[in-house]
Amino acid sequence: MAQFKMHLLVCGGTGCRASQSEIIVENLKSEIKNLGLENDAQVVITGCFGFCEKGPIVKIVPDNTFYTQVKPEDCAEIVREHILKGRKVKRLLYEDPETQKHIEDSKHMNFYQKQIRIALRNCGFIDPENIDEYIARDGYAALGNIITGMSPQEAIDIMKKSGLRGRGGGGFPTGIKWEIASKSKADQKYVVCNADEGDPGAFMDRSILEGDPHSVIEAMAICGYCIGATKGIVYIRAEYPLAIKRLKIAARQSRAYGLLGQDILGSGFSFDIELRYGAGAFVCGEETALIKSMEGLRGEPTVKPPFPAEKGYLGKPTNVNNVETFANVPAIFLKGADWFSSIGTAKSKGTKVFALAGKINNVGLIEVPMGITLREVIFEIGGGIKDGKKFKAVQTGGPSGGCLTEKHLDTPIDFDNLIAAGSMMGSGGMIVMDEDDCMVSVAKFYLEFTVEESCGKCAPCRIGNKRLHEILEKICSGKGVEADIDYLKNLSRVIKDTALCGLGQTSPNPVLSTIEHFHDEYLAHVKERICPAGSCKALKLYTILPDKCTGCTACVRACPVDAITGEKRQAHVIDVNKCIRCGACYEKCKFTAIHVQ
Amino acid sequence: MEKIKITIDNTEVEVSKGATIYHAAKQIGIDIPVLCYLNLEHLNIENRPGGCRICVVEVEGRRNLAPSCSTECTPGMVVHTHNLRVMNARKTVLELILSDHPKECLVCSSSGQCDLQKLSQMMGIREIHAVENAEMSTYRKDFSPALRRDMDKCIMCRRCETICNDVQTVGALSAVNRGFMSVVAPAFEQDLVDSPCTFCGQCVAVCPTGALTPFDDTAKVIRALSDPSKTVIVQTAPAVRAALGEEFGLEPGTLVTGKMVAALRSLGFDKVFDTDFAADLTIMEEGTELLDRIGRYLNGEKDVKLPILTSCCPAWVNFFEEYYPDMLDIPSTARSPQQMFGAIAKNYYADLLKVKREDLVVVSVMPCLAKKYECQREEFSTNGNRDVDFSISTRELASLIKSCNINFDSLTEEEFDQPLGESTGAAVIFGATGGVIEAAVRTAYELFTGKKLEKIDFKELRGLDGIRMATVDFNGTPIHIGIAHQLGNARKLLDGIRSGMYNFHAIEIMACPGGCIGGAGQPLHHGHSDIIKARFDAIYREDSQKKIRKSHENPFIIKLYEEFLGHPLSEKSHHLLHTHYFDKHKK
Amino acid sequence: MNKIKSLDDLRKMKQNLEHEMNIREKSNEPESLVQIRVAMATCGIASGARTVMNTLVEKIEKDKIPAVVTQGGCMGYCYAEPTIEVKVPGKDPVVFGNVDSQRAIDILVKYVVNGELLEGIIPTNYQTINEKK
Amino acid sequence: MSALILQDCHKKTIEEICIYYKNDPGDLIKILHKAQTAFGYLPESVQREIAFHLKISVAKVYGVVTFYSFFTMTPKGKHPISVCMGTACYVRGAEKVLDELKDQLRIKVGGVTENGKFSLDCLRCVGACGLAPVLLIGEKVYGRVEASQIKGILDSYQD
Repeated sequence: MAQFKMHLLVCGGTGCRASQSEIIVENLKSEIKNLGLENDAQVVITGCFGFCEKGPIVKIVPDNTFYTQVKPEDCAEIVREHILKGRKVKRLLYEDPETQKHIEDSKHMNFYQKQIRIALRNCGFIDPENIDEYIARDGYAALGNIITGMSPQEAIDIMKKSGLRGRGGGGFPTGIKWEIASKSKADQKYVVCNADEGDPGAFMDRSILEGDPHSVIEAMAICGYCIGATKGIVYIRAEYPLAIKRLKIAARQSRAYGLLGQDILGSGFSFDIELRYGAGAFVCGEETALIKSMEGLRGEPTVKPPFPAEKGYLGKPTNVNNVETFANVPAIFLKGADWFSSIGTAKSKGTKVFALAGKINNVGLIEVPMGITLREVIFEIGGGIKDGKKFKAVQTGGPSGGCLTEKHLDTPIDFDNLIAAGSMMGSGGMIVMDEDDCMVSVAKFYLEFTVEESCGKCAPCRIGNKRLHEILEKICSGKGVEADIDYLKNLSRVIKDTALCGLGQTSPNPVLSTIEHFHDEYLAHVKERICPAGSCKALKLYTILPDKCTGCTACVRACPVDAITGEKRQAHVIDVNKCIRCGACYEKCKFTAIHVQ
Repeated sequence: MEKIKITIDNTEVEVSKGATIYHAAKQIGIDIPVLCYLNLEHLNIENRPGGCRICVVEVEGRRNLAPSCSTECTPGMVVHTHNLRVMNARKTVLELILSDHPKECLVCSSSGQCDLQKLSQMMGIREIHAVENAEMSTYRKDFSPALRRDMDKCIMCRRCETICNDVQTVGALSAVNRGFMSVVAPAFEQDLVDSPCTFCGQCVAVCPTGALTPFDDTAKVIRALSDPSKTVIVQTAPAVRAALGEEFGLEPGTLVTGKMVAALRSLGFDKVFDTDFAADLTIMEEGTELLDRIGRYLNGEKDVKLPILTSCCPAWVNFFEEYYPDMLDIPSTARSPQQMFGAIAKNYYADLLKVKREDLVVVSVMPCLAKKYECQREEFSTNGNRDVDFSISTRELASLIKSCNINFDSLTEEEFDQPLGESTGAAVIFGATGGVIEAAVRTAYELFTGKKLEKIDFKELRGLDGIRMATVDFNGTPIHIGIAHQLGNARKLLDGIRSGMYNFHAIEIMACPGGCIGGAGQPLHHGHSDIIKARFDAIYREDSQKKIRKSHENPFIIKLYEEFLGHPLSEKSHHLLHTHYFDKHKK
Repeated sequence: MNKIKSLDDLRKMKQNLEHEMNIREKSNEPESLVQIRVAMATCGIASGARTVMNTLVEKIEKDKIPAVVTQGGCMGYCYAEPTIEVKVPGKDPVVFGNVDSQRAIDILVKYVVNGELLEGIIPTNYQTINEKK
Repeated sequence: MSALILQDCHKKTIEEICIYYKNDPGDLIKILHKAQTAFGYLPESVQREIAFHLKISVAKVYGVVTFYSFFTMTPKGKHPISVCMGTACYVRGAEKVLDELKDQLRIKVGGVTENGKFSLDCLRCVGACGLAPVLLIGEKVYGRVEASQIKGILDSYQD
C-alpha cells in the first residue's frame, strides 16, 4: 500500500460544496495524477472545518497549510507548487485581518487557537463516508468496551459523572435522562437523535452529521445499551440532503461491519437505527412535538409530564438527545469522565459548539470550552466586527435566546450564566450585531420567526406572539407609544409563564432582553420617533443641509406630499410633519444636500 | 388507591395519586376556570390538550405556571389558584383569545350559551389590550343542512376534533394549518357536506363558542304558523320532553311533556302530535322485519342477513353509508320515526283532514341535528314536497317559546292530539341508548312466542356503557343483542361483525352519547355528563308510568293498520315506511 | 466487507488502519513531535530529495518514530542538497546537508531516536524555514 | 390549488409508495415526502389517494400537509427560487434581496410566475452562513448576493 506523504483535506460540507468544492476535489486529483504523485498525496473529502467565512477550504497535512477561498482553477498551482515543490501558495493562505500577514500553519490561526474540539473532533479530519477512518481514530471502541465489559448502570454512572448536559437548548443532564429512561419498564424503548436543527443561523448538528456521522451512530448505540433499547431513530430535517446521505452511508457501513444489527461484537446486544424526516417545522425540535411528528402526526407538543422517558414514541419510553450531545458521548467513554469534567465551568462541563454569524469577520463553526468569554469568542476567534464597526450586541440561543451586550463580554459562557443574563444557550447560534442594527427590528425579526413557526396549539403562543409582533411592527413604523413598551413587557412575561412548550415559553426572550438592554432605543422609537441605528425606514429623518442646497427645486418637484418648501436659489426646508420618509428627494438631489438620519 | 396530600390556597387536601390539580381543587370547592378542557365522566370522553391555558395556577418551586387540568398532584405540592401572577396571566391570556374573536356577541346564536362569553363575564374583562386593527384569523363560512361553521369564532379548544375523531371516529375534522391561522376544518377546508360528516352534531354540542352552531329553521316555522293557508302540525321526539325543562331553569331530568304540549299549542300549531306514535309504528315494522329474518334464519335459509341493525338514527345511517357500503343490506329498511310520522301525516292524515299535501306543514322538534339533514334527503320528498318540512331542535323550541312571551313554568299541562299523539312506554324509551331494541324485544317476544311478557323491563339492555351485549331468552331461543352508542363504539361493533368476531341477531346503534337524550339539539351540557344521566333516568321513569308499554298494544297503531296499512311489511308499508341506503362514494 | 465479530477484532482492525491516518494525527499536535522538513525545491528533487523523503516516511512508519515529515521549499543550501531540517521538541532546529537514503536512516536512528550528534550539520543562524524569505 | 386528476399510473405510483411503507399511517410524513418528490407537489387528489391507502381520514392527511412548511399544494416553478431568511442572512441583507426578487418577478412569497418559470419561497438557514445572504435556484447556490445582481441572475435562466 502506498504510503502517502501528504493528505489534501477538502471541505465537503454544505457551505463549501455550494462554492464548488466538489470540482476542486476533481481538479486536485487529476493534477496529482498528471504529475504522477498518486503515491505521494491523497485527496480526502472531509466534513466542515468550521471556517465557513473563507470557504472553500483546502487543508494540507502534515504541514497544516490552510488554503482559503480556493477556486477550481487554483488547484493546478497548489499541486505543482506545494505538493511537488514544497512551496506554499501564499496568495491562498489565510490572511490575518489584523496583521495582514499570511498564516502558513492553521495552528497559528486565532480562529483555531482557543478551540477545543470534542464534538467536532473528526469534522474536517476524516472522510465521513469511510468507516475505516473512523475506526482508525478509535471509532466504535467506546461502544465495544461498554457492551462487552460494562453494565448499563456503570455506563450511565460514567455519563452522570462527566456532567454532560443536553446541547439542544435545555441543558438537562444527559446521564440523568438516560437513567430515567433505563428505569422505565417496557417491552420496547427507543433512542431518538434530534437532528431537526431549526434555529436560523445554527448549523452545528448538520456539520457533525456531515462530517462525523459515525460518532452519532455509535453514541446512539451506547445509549441504547444503557437504557435497554434496540431501536434508534434519527429525526432529521429534510432540508439536509447531504447529512441524510452521509448518515445513510454510515449506517450501511456500520451494518456491514456488524457494528449495527444483531449481536454486536458478539456481546449479545442488538441495535439498529432508522431515519425519519422532518418537514419544516421548527417546533419539532421540542421533544414531545418531535415524537408526534415521528408518529406521522402534526408536530404539536404535548403537556409534560409524562416525559418521553416514561411515555414517548408510540407510548414507549424514549430517550431524546440532540446530535451534538451524542457526538460528545464516545469521547467521554474513551477519555474518561474526569477528563471531560475537567473542561468547562462548575456546572457546565465540556465544550460547546457555536455557529458564529452576523457582522463578524470569521463566520463559522467553532467549538470552545464552557466558560470562555464572549470577548474571546467574538474578538479573538471571530476576528472582531466586520468593516471596523462597533460591537453592539450578540444574540445567542436563536429565537429562544436574548441579546447580550458590551457589559456581558467578559461573562464566562455557560448554561446558567446565559440564563441569568436573560438569554440562553439554545442550540448555539451566535449572531453578532453592530451599530447599524436596530434592536427593535431584531426583536421583530425573531418574533416574525416565532409567529411563523408557532404550532398554534396553545393560545399564548398562537395569539400572544402575533400581538407582540404587531406591537413591535407598530413601534418600528413610528406609531408606538410609551405604554406599548409596558404592554410588551407584561405580555412577554405572561407568554413565558403560560405557554405550553419550550418554544412559546422562550419566544418572548428576544423582546424582554432587548427592552432590558436597549430601553433607550425603544424610547427613542416611541418618544422621539427616531431609530438610532437608522434602520427603521419609517423613522428616518430627512433634512436639507442649507450650505449644500442650491435651491434647484428638484426635490420640491419630487416630493409627493409637498413637504419641501423654499425660494428658488435659496436653501430649502423639509417639513418633518408632512414628510412621509419616502426618500424621493434624496434620490433626486444632485448636491448631496439631503441628509438622512 | 394511594393517597397524597397537597395544599391549595392554604387548604390541605388529600387526593388519589394521579389526580390533577383541577380535580383536587374541585374536591374542596374551588372551581378553577377551564375552556378547552372537557371531561364527560359518565361517557368516558376527555379532551385535554392543555391548549387554552386559562386554568393555569402557580405551583411553588415551579418556574412557570401549571395548567391545572393536566398537571398531576405530587406529594407536598403547594398551589395558588388566584394570586396576582395567576390572575394577571389568566386575564391576559383571555384577552388574547378575545383579541382574535369577533365581538358580535349580541347577535351570535350562541349568545348566553357561550363558555367564552361566560368566562369573560366572570373574569370581569372590560377592555381588550391589543394593537388597533389587530389581525384576526378569518375563514370561509360553511353552511350545511344541519350545522354551520363560523370558524372566525374558533378558539382552538379542539373539542370538536376530539369528538369527531376519537369519539365518533368520523374523521371529518382535523386541525389544519399552523400557528395563527390554525383552525379545525374538514380536508382542504371544504364544506362539511363534501366531507364524511354524519351531521351527528356532537361537535356543536361541545363547542364552547359560536363557531359551530345548528342550522336554524325556526324563522320558517314562524312564517308557516302565521300563514292561514297552511295547516301546521308538530311532532316531538321522546328525548325532548326529558330535557326541554332545563332551558327554563328546571332540574335536569324533569319531564315536561304536558307543559311542552301546552306551549306548542299556544305557539299556534294546529295539532300537537308525538313522534312516539311513529316510534310504536317503527317497532311494528322493524320488529316484524327482525322476526321475519330470525324466522327464516332458524328455518335454515342461507341468504338471510343477520344481525339486523336499527336505522332510527340518521347520523348512524350516514355513517354506515360512508364507511360500510359493503354492509348496506343488513340494517333494517324501516324509516326513522320522524320520517314515518311525516309519511303517515302527509299520506294518511292529510286525507283525513282533507287538506292538500302541500298545505300540510309538518314540523318536528328533535334532540338532534342530523334530523335536519334527514328530512331533506331526496327519498323523503314527493314532488319536491318534504314529508317533514322543518326540523327544529330542543334548544330552538325553547327560544321560540321564550320569544313568543310564553311563561313555560306557569303553563297547565295538556295532552297530545289524536290520532297521532298516542304512544306507549316502548316508544318513550327510544330516547335512550338501548331503548329501541328493548321496545323491539317487548313486541317481538310476544309475537314470536305467542306468550304474554311477564317482565316488561329488560334491565340487561340498559345502561351507559359504550358497548353492551346481552342475550334474551325467547322461550328457549336465545336472541343475541348488541348495543352501542357513539359512532366510535358502533365502528368497533361493526368491525367485529365484518370480521366474524361477533354473532348477533340484532344490534341497536345511536350516534350520540346516551342516545337521543345526548343529542346535539338538546340543551348544552357544558361538560356536565351527569345531566345526560338524569335525562336517561327520566326517560325510563316516563316509561314505567305509561299505561301501555308495548308498541303493538297502541290502539291507534292497531287502528292505523286496520284502516290504512293492512299489516306490517305490507306493500303500503314498504312504500311509505321503508327506505333504502346509498353508497356515499358512488354519489 | 466482513463483519467484525469481537472487540479484539475491532482493536486489530484499528491497529491495521491507524497508520493511514498517522499523517493527519501527527499534524494535530506537531509541537510534541520531531518535525523533519525536506527541502523539495527543484534543486532538491534533482539531487534525490524525493527518495530521501520516501525513506524517511517509511522508516518512521515502520519503527513508529514520533516524527512527522513535511516538505519545504529551497533552504538556500543548494550546494548541499538534498537537505533536511530536523526539529526535536525543546531543541533548536538542525539542518543536515547531502542527505541520501542511508544518511536519512542514520539521522533518524542516531540523532532523532538516540539523541547522538552526527556530522554534516550545516551551521545556521537558527532560522527555521518559515522565517526565511 | 390546482386539480390534478389522477391517471392509473399516478395511482400506481402512490400505491407503491404506500406499500413500501406497509401502508403504515405512522410513516405518513415519509410517504408525503416521497409523493412530493414524485409529483412535485401534493394536490388534493394525491392526498385523498394516500388517505385511502393508509385508511386514515383525508382531513388528517390535510392537517399534516398544512402543518409542515416543506409540503406544498401548489406546483413549483421550473426554477424554484428560495431565499434563505436565517438570521445570518437576514442581518446581511436577505430582505433586500427578497424584495428585489418580488419586484422583478412580480410575485409574492409562495407564488409562481405566470409563465411557470420561477417560483419564490423563503427558507430557514441552509447552513451556508459564510456566504450570507444566500439564494438557491434549483440546486444551485448563490452566495453573497446583492440586490443589484438579481436581474443578471434571473436573466441567466433563458429557457
